[in-house]
Amino acid sequence: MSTFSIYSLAAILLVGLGVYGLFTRQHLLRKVMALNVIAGGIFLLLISTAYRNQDLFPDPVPQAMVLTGIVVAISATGFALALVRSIHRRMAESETDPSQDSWDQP
Amino acid sequence: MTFWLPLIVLFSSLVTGLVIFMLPEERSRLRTTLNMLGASVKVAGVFLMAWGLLAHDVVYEVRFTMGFGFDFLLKVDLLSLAFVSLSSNLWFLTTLYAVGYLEGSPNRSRFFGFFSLCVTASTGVALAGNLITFFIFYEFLTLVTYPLVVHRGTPKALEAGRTYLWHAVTAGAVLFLAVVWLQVLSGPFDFVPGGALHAVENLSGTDLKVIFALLIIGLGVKSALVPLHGWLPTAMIAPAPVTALLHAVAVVKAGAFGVMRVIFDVYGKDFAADLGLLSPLALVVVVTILFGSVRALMQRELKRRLAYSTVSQISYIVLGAVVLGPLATVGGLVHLVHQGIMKITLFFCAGILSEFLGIYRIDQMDGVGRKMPVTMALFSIAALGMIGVPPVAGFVSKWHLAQGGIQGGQEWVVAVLVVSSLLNAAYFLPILHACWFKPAAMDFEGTNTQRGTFSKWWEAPWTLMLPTLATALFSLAAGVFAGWEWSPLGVAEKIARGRDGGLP
Amino acid sequence: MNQVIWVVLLPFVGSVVCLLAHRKAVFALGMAASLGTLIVSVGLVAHVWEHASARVELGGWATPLGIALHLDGLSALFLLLTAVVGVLVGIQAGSYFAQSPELRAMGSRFWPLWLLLWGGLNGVYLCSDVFNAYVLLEISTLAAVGLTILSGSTASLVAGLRYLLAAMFGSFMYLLGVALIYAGTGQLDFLLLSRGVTPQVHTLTAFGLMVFGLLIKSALLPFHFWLPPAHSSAPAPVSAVLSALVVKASFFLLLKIWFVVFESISGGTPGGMPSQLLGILGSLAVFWGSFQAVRQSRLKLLIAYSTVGQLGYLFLIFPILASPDFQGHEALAWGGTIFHLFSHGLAKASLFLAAGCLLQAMGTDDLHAMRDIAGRLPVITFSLGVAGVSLMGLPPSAGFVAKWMLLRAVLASGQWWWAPVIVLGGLLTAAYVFKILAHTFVPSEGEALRLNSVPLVMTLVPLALAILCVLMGFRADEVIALLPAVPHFGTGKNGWEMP
Amino acid sequence: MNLILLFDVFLIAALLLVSWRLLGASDLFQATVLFISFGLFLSLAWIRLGAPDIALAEAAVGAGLAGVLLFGTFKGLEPGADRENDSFTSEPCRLDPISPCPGKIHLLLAFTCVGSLTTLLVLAVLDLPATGDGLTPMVSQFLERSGVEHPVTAVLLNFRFYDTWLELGVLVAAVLGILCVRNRFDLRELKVLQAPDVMLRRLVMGLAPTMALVVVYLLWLGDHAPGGAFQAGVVLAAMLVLLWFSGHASITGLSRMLWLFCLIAGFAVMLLVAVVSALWPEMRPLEFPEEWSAMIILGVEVVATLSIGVALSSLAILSLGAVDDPGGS
Repeated sequence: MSTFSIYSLAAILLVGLGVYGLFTRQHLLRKVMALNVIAGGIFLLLISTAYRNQDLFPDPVPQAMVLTGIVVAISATGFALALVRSIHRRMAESETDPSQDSWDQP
Repeated sequence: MTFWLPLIVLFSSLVTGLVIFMLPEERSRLRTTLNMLGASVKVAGVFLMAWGLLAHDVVYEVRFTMGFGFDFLLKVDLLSLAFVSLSSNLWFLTTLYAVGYLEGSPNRSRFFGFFSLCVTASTGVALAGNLITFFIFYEFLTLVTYPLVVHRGTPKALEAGRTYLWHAVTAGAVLFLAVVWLQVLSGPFDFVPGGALHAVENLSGTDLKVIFALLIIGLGVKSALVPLHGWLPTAMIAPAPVTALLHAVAVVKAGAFGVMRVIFDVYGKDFAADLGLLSPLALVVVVTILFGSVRALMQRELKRRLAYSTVSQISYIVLGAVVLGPLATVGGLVHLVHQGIMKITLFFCAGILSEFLGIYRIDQMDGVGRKMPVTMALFSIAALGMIGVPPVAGFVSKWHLAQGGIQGGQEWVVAVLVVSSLLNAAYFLPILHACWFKPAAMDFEGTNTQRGTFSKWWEAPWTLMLPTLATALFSLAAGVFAGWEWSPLGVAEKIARGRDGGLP
Repeated sequence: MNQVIWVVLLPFVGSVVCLLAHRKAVFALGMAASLGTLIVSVGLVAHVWEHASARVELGGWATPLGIALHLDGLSALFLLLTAVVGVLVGIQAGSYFAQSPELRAMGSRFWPLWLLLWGGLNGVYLCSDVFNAYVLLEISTLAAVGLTILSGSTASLVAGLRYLLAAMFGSFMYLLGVALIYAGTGQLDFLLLSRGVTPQVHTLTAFGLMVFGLLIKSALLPFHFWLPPAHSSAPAPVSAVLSALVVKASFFLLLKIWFVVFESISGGTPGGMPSQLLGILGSLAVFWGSFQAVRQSRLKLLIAYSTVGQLGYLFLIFPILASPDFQGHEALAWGGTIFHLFSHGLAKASLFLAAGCLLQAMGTDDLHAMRDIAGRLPVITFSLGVAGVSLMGLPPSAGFVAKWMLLRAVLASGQWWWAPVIVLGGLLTAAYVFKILAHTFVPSEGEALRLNSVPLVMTLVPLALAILCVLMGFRADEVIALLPAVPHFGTGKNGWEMP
Repeated sequence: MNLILLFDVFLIAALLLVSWRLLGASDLFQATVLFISFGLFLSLAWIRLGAPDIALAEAAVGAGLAGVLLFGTFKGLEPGADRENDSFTSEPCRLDPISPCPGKIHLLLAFTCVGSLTTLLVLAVLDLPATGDGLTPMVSQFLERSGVEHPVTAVLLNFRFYDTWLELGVLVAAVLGILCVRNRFDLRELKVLQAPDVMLRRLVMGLAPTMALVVVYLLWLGDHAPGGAFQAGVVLAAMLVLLWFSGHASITGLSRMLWLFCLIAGFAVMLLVAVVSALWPEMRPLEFPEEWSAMIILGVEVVATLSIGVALSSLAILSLGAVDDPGGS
């Protein structure tokens, strides 16, 4: 078992866990976490790929890809969490105030 | 000019229609002027084309390559000329009638806009030089007649519109499949008098049979072949000018015209007969003729009876195409024109009756001949023509059809015609008897106030009476002067000569 | 060919400027950027028309190391569609967002996000690098979600979150495919990959994952759940953009991935299962989307479901092109698909904008409230009708040309079983289009609904889109002429003849 | 060797266990804490795999910022929920409140799908070549001409400049999107949920200068060693969030224009580079002359650090800020 293969297998298992969590968990926070676990798995796969060859330095291209990916992932996560919070607040409001049925279009 | 004239004929109503859409509702005088101007330009253009084609053998052709395997082709031959002159002249008259009929009702800009587009579509159907161009206009016709059928917006009208649409759109889809399939098999081709397909090699008979069936289903809905006729009787809910248009000028005619194009100019009558395609179609046609007549007999509403009468009469045209004798071809072709002018007269009269006397049912018509002698006289001429009483036009068609049947050794045609004529008589004569000889069933004076009273001879505004008078006289003249070279019969003979080797 | 980059730069410049500019100037600046992008896009179409495809290596670094932009006929057509719809939607937005202070505030958010989205879309059309495509998809997705929730209503927030989660999952699946393919081949460029990919377990898996991710983003049937709420709850100009353009961008990438990057895999299995599967899912989408559209009683939701149905037709290209007896008919399949994409883009934008006008005039988009609309709002009804005709695929319209070519391609490929899909799909489409139109003819009972006024420009833009859709039906030659460079780009297999 | 293998196995087991628990734990608070430790274990993995650049970014973003965001959102959803509350299942927050909880069939279906997906992926990964250079030779060949010495920075800011630029665009798009969600146009006067305590204020005050130094150091480091705009930006973001959290002056004090300038500066400067290079006749788009590339990259990095810091901290502050929205104005 080379380092590459154990880490890449671990990466795949992380992806699998994340996808399973995404499909089965209902809570929105959990779904966002699951997506982040998937992302972590993919990044791990990329970095273990980069690690395969150590002649000069680890392949910098996957590393750059992961850095870009991390920023993209955190942007989307932040956005999603802001949405979750807003939706939660609106729904709580509409529960206490039945006249304001905000599920309908304005 | 050979390029522009067909386009002028086509665009005269298209431009009129589009301009009318933009007009505000209250500009009725301008709208009428525009309408009549467009109709006149179209009639004049058609006459010019007829003169050029008949006297100088000019070929009018407009061809655009559209870049996905076919050409957009407008081409004038005698058959298209016959149909286009019928539709342009009748459009002129129907427009006049509609102006009077709809006076003061809402949404007239929309109505006349679609009315013009409808005639544009039927002109396109007439001038189409290949199957795909035909299909384009045929579908366009469906789209622009829908708003006319639902014009009143009542639940009944919407229901009728839905029925019409389902029939027409489904048929369109079937036709589309057939057209594309044929194109894939044979490559692009134009209409050729006598048939285009027998010249194409490597076509399998089975494919051609299936395609023929699909084509006939697609076209049969509009031409109201049983059992695809269901939409026609319900569509009579539309205003009278629209029913006139549906039955005599545009929709039903486009279907029958399409069947003739397919049999004469795509397959060729002989080729189709060799493939054994005509006999099954003949069976359908006979059933339609008899079924339509029987159903007409059972109707109590005047317009519904007329509608079922159309179902039966239109099939005479198709009968002309499926009966082998060359004279039958002539009979079918001439009936294309004759049925149009006679049926439109009947609907015009029915419109006048309903609008001014409130008569919708046949049992209300007792004694109406004394109240509206002129209208009912015109109605009687057309009704007698439908039965086939000489010298009105209907006789000429039936005579030729019967002779064609004998010529082709298909004596059953005569029997069918006799039975059908008896049925025609059975549903028209009681009406004539009732309106002329029975005492008045209702107090007409009370109902007459609906739209004001008119003088003794003008029983309705002149815009309504004049078109009715004209079409009735045409139906009479077409029978009386049938022997003239340029009568409908004469033209039909010329058309048939190009398509049927059996004619002298 | 350095000007290629300008279709990406101009919208981005516009976005930055609009973000910083005063609220009153936003529309003028945004339109300036839009028009500039339109001009450059037309220029690029002309370039492809004259010189075939072009390639630019960004930063001067040759491709395995750097990123290249690739312009071919397919990209040029997508650029053109986006630019035309973009400019017209921009005009509409200018007048839509000028009506009240709240809408003006919304407009000042609309423009930066929309131009960012536009730049991202144009980038996708030009991209030639699998990872670059991921970043571009993300920028488009986040901007699109931002636009979806522009109105701030709860329904739109819920729809936006659903959209965001689905799109993120799709992106991650795509990225996983990218990771595998890079691990296997050490390449990221489309062209180099298309030469380097061989059918092995990891490349096949990568292919499957990338396609899977893109299918989620282009809302093919089982993955369509996010689309109708998102497209129906956004403001009208946004819905138009989302339905007409954004889903198409993922489809564009799917075409490139399928036919260019993995040509050796997708082309190596003639009539193979994956392409048939896509065809089946596409057909089911046609039926299911149209069926759902017929059942809706709210106009915008109906139009959104119609998008699900119409997108289904696009996926017929995969089984058709996989057919072994299809030599010489590729142009028909490509032409039909591209025409359908164009006609759907224009018609759907027109429908959504017209629906927006109706929503504003009536205060609701309930179909039953649309009494006597045909008489009182004739221009809007006319646009609805004409755009609907094109969706149905009836002549004279671009939609008809599309159906014609697709049906011919289907019959010519010997896979007749797709023909009923095209025909029946058209019938179902007719059912929902006429469901809309029939309601417009019903006369009002008693007191007529009071209609709010709609600015003239807002009624004319949908009309212009619908008319464009009809006019396009008359010119198919040019579009087909642009296409030959598509499927085998760079390998020199050019020059189809129309059969 | 065996020791390293042991470490690997331990690390992977920890990763899998943590992710399993964080998705499975019934307590959402626990899950949030586990999520932060998941990020930390991932950064350990990055260090182990020779990617210290990413370890830095991951520790700051994956564990730090994402953890703060999740924790803050969790607090926002359940203000009453605290450590003692073990059963956070009373009212699940879902998109579709009507749909029932997943039944057995749903779970089984999901398990089958995920199982086959994972199996396929395992096969694919086992099929991958055990060695492969990727683009390493190309990068080392052109490293000299890139203007920087550290290969990752060279890839990010020269070879794949386009990606990095677009990624800043993604950040901008996300911030604009959140502004829509919060119905805001800027961050002015955005309050913290709970009043900060005095200890924290003092602590942060003392920490801030150190963090600022770290930012500059990381930025400078990026030229030749692991570090650079990303890492520096992330630390800057952490500093800004902490300052805000403890009630000090932070980006919430900036005027709308100034804040927008900072937010968009990185994207705009790279856009400017793109525009200039596209206008320059002899140059490819996004190309810069070799002799200036070090300068340009440094300049871009400085501005990008600022933008990344401001954007990420805006994400956090907008997500965590008190809910009393002022409404659009």
